[in-house]
Amino acid sequence: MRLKTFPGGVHPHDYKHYSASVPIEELPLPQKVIISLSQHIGSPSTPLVKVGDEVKAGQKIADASGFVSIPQHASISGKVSKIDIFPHPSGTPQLGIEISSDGSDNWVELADDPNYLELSPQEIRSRIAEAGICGMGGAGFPSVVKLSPPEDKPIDTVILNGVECEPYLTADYRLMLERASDVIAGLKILLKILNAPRGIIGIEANKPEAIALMQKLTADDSQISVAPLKLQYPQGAEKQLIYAITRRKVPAGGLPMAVGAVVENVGTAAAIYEAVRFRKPLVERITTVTGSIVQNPKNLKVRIGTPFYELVNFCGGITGDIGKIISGGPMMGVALPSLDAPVAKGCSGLVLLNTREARSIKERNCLRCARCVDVCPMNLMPSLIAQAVKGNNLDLAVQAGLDDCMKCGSCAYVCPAHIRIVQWIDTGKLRIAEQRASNK
Amino acid sequence: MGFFGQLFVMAVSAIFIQNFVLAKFLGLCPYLGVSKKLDSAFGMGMAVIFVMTVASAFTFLIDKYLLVANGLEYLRTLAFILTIAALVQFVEMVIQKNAPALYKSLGVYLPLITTNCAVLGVAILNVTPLPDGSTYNFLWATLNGFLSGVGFTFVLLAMAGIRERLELVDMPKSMRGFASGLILAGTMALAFYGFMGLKI
Amino acid sequence: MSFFKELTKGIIKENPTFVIVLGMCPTLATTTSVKNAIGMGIAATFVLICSNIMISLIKNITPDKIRIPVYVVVIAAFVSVVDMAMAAYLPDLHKSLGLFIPLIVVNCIILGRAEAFANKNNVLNSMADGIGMGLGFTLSLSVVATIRELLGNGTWLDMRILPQSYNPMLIAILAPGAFFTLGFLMAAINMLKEKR
Amino acid sequence: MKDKFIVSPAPHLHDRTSIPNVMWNVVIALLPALVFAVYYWGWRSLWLTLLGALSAVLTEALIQKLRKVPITISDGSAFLTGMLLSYNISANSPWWLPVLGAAFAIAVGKQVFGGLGNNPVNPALLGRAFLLASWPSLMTSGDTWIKTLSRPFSQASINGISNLDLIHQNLQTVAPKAYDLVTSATPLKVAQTLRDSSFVNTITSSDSLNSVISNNIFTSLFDLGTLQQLFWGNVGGCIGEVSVFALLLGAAYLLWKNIIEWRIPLFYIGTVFVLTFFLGGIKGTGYSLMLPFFHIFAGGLMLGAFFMATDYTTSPLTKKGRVIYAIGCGLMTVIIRLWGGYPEGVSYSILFMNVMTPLIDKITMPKAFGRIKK
Amino acid sequence: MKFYLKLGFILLAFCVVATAILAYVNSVTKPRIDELKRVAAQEAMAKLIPNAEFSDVVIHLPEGASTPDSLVYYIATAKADSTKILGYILSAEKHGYSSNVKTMAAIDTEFKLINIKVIEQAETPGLGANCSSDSFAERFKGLLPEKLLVDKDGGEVKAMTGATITTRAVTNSIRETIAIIRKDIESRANTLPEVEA
Repeated sequence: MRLKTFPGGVHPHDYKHYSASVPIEELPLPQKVIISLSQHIGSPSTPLVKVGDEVKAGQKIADASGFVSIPQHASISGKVSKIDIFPHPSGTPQLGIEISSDGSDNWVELADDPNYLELSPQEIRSRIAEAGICGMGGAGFPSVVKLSPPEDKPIDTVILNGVECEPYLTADYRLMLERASDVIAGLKILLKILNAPRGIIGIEANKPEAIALMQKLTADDSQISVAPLKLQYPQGAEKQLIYAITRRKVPAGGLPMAVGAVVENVGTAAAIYEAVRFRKPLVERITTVTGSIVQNPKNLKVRIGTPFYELVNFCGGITGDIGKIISGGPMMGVALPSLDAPVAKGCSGLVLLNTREARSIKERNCLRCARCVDVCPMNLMPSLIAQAVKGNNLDLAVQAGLDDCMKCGSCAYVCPAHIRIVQWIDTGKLRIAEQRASNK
Repeated sequence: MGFFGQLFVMAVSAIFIQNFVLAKFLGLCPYLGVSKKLDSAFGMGMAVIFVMTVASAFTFLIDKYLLVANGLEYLRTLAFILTIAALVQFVEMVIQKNAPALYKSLGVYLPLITTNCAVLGVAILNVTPLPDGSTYNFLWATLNGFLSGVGFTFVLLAMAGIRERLELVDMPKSMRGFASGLILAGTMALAFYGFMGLKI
Repeated sequence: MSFFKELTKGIIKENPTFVIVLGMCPTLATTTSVKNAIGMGIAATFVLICSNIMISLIKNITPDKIRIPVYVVVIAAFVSVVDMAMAAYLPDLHKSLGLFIPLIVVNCIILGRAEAFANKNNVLNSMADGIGMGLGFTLSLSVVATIRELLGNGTWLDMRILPQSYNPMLIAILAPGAFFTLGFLMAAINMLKEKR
Repeated sequence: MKDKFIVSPAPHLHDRTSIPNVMWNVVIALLPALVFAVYYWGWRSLWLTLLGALSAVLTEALIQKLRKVPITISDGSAFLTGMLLSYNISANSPWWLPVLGAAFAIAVGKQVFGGLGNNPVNPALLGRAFLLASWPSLMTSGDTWIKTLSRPFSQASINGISNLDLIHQNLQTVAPKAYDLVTSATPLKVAQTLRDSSFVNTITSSDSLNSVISNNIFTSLFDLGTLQQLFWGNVGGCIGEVSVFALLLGAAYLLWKNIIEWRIPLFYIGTVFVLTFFLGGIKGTGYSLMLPFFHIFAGGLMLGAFFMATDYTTSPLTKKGRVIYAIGCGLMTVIIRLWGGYPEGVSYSILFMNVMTPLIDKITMPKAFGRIKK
Repeated sequence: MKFYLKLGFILLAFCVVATAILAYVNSVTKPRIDELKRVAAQEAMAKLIPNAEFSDVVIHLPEGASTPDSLVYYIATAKADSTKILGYILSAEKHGYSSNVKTMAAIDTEFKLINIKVIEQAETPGLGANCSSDSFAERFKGLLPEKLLVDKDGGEVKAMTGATITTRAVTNSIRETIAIIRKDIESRANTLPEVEA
């Protein structure tokens, strides 16, 4: 069978062998956690605690500050020791709440509600909102917003994103293997809220065990199916995934709901299940710690807010010089200046590259080889955008597709001249934003 | 050869073989001056096509019924340039009044056309005997004006396309502007050399 | 003293071809040989001087509205005179310059000088400007023609300079060569300007 | 320890391609043709090729040194340009021809515009056009083409005319001068001359027997023996035109290495094939499938379609654009070959389409995924 | 309105003055230009056949056969003896490589080429353009019309290196023109003495 896919894209080596076969391990309680107030897209959460307050694990310590925002919860029990600007996995330091552990892991009370599927959609939504759930694949879009489409936009397809197309990362893969039933339960909740007739779990073809398991577990469910997808980056990008599975094109600047689809990460689905059934807030996630210089690459279940160095230490430390610390996958992740940043809700992995892997090659002139044009999943002309931004011709950059770029990095990956196309596009986006702001 | 056969021959010749700019060195100032941007090149090209067509028609009639008929061939230069200047002025006024949008995009180029030697050039060539001793009639003179204008616009657009691309890259300082424009013109002239000696 | 200043500026400082970049068509079309170049230069110089003088004379009686048409008439008249005179007394040169003699009318140098100089200055200075610009134009044409004739034919003013065994680089006297030669001269001048 | 890490924007992975990698691979792909050229025409082919490449590299280094910019000769692009330029001249050329041509190609075709990636047209082809315009007699006249050596493949034929009896017994008596031409020029030149109406007239006007002969010569150009000749090599032509086989070998390597894309060569050669099938004959010969095969095998089409039209910098960015570009190349090639003043039109047609590339790019600018087409 | 009338008058005045000047210059130069043209043609012919006087003959060609419906050639008679025909001058023309090549050719009464002169051409400099040279004319001297073919076409005219097309244009145009006027001359050969008598 020909696997489903989208036009464009690249085929990077996946490097998943480091951690793919390592079962999820739970990281011991950290000494302290830093709960960032900006772990999602939207306005930062508003703190509810002050320095010196005692908190329990799972206690809400910051509230949503608007519709597109989420509350935050303490991931360990202890004392609020600091509210300050802390390093952040996005690279830009953000306001956060530091909690020093009291070592007891004392939780707020959770209540099992086995009849959760009989709740009204409104009730389910409020439980999801209360649990502070946002997209766990990286972007961090507040889930409840996605799950509240306007009346005139009926949703007919819910897609679970188990693609994990980023090289190195295996967190979603292990989650699908070890907590498959949670994931499916989460999907059923989504179908119920949205009153959608079908749910599809998209998984890339390099995870045959996950595909087989999911197929087995959903075999007797007529609503849910599994879609094996071609190994191709960025298969997991929302618009590409929707196109690969449904052949629908999300209009530029629009949301998936415009074509009747909602996409959630498999991890998010599992978290939604826990939130709806047990009212458990999102305070832990699976994160892959990997790379050629990590002693024992692992998939870890970690409390949100645990500093990265704890993770690395638990994996046995490093075996060589670190060249680059990447929060997220190597294609779209952020290179960090240190290991001090904490795990956030969207942190799917921590990749350490050695100095050779991280070496940067000098930018040369664009050859116009058009490889970037061929691979661009958004059908843009990346080289032209980069040149236009360099040459300060923003109109041309917009014509070539500056506004539509989602920065998947496929172009820069294949560029034989090693042009930092994504960086130029970033610069262009900043400049055009300035220009538009000043025109207003 | 029928009408369309002749038309085809004339078109191929005007655009590829005997291109005004690349082979006859006419209209170089706008070719080098108004080829920095495709949009403006397009505007200029359209204006030139229009003026060359109309000027060919007018000057041909003036030459035949006013000058040659009265043995006044020596007034050609004077009569033609006045006709063209007046024509350009007139066109400018008409467009300005009746098609303000078009005027906005073409207006700036119109005065420049008076001194575009391609226009005077085609007017004079139209009334000059051809190598085989014959001369154009009114229809062919007008068509010649039109097609020569198309040939001019064609290379102007190609040039503008290349220069727009070169705007984005890092050219040596001394090569910017006219210098690289001329080298590009030479390159294009060489590229058009393949059509030399084309038998159609 | 200003007469002398106006006379010399056209040669280098405000050279019409290389510095002001006007009159490209004849510069490229008539420089296949030094003889043609000088002929063209002199013809243009003559028109330039005459029209400059004439325009500076009539500048006060010409209404502003019809300034350009009047100038064009003046210039066209002188060009026609040159055309006829050349046909009568220098038939060979007239033939090889061909179409480009009547086209002096639209040579931007001449109308440009009329607009930029002659209609603001007195007769004497305008004449000096005409002579200077004309000389500058002739000089530039000769420089381009020298390179082209030498490379493309091995001769200068029809005198053989390079040895018979030199296999002439024909492109120099063809259309592309004209563009390349002028382009590189421009670049050289840009480089000199930068250094200064 | 903190500040040592590299903090650069994503992506943090890169595939293994690089400019030197691409350029040197093309050089490798060109080597089989050189081997064949040396085999048929002797070591001079190699020396001329090396001279061209060396001249290109030196010119590039010199200009970059004068401009005080980094010297990039190691990326192989200048070497490649020089090599391709030399492939476009006859193995009998004087030594200074590739030297001047390559220097011109690099200086005017490339460095004037700021070097690699900025050149508006293919520098090697510009160099060739420069040589052709400057020294046409050296570049085109029959005397400079090397007469074929007696190598295994050539024993039964002379420059594409494989029916020796035909030539010796008939043509020599009918038109001795024409016989000279047939034996000294490139196959395409022969085809052009034969098609030229005045030539055909001279023979056909005398009597009907001779008209049959001229038709025979024309059709024998396209028989299987000729195609074999062209395929293996050993016909008059430029160094790089030596053998279709050698060029296809290199092309296959480039396609396998994913360095060139199939669209341009396919549509280019395809267009020439289709058009020459319908338009290539002379009066009275009718259609023949040999004719288009002759046209795609003869001359520089293989070299041009696989190695020059595919030049990244001067071909369009989009797939659609590349198809338009390739069809344009094919169309121009056929027009020049059949009606032009030159027997061969490959280089000029590519140069012409290079000039058109920015316009093609402009009209084929893609609409972003999810944007509605206007 | 009055203002525009005034402008019109001024412009008109300039035109009138300019026209007057040009008319004067023209009156001076025109006779000279015409004379030059005549002399040039005479000289060209005199160069081809010295010591002769020329009289023109117009042949009317059958309609529709070719674009010009008539053709002019000149009979050259000896200056000393006007009954003695030295030869004929014809002008031939054909498209060469990049331009029309116009040639003047002189043939003797046996139709053998005495000399040729290319009068007008704009062929490639250094190649086809060399057809204006005397050495090119040498290639034609003494050839009979039957041999008037470029060597590559089986004739005896040696083609210029790299400019076969130009050579062919000159050769073929002369051959074809001779073929046309030949009939006229042959029919005239019988009648001419009678006319003179």
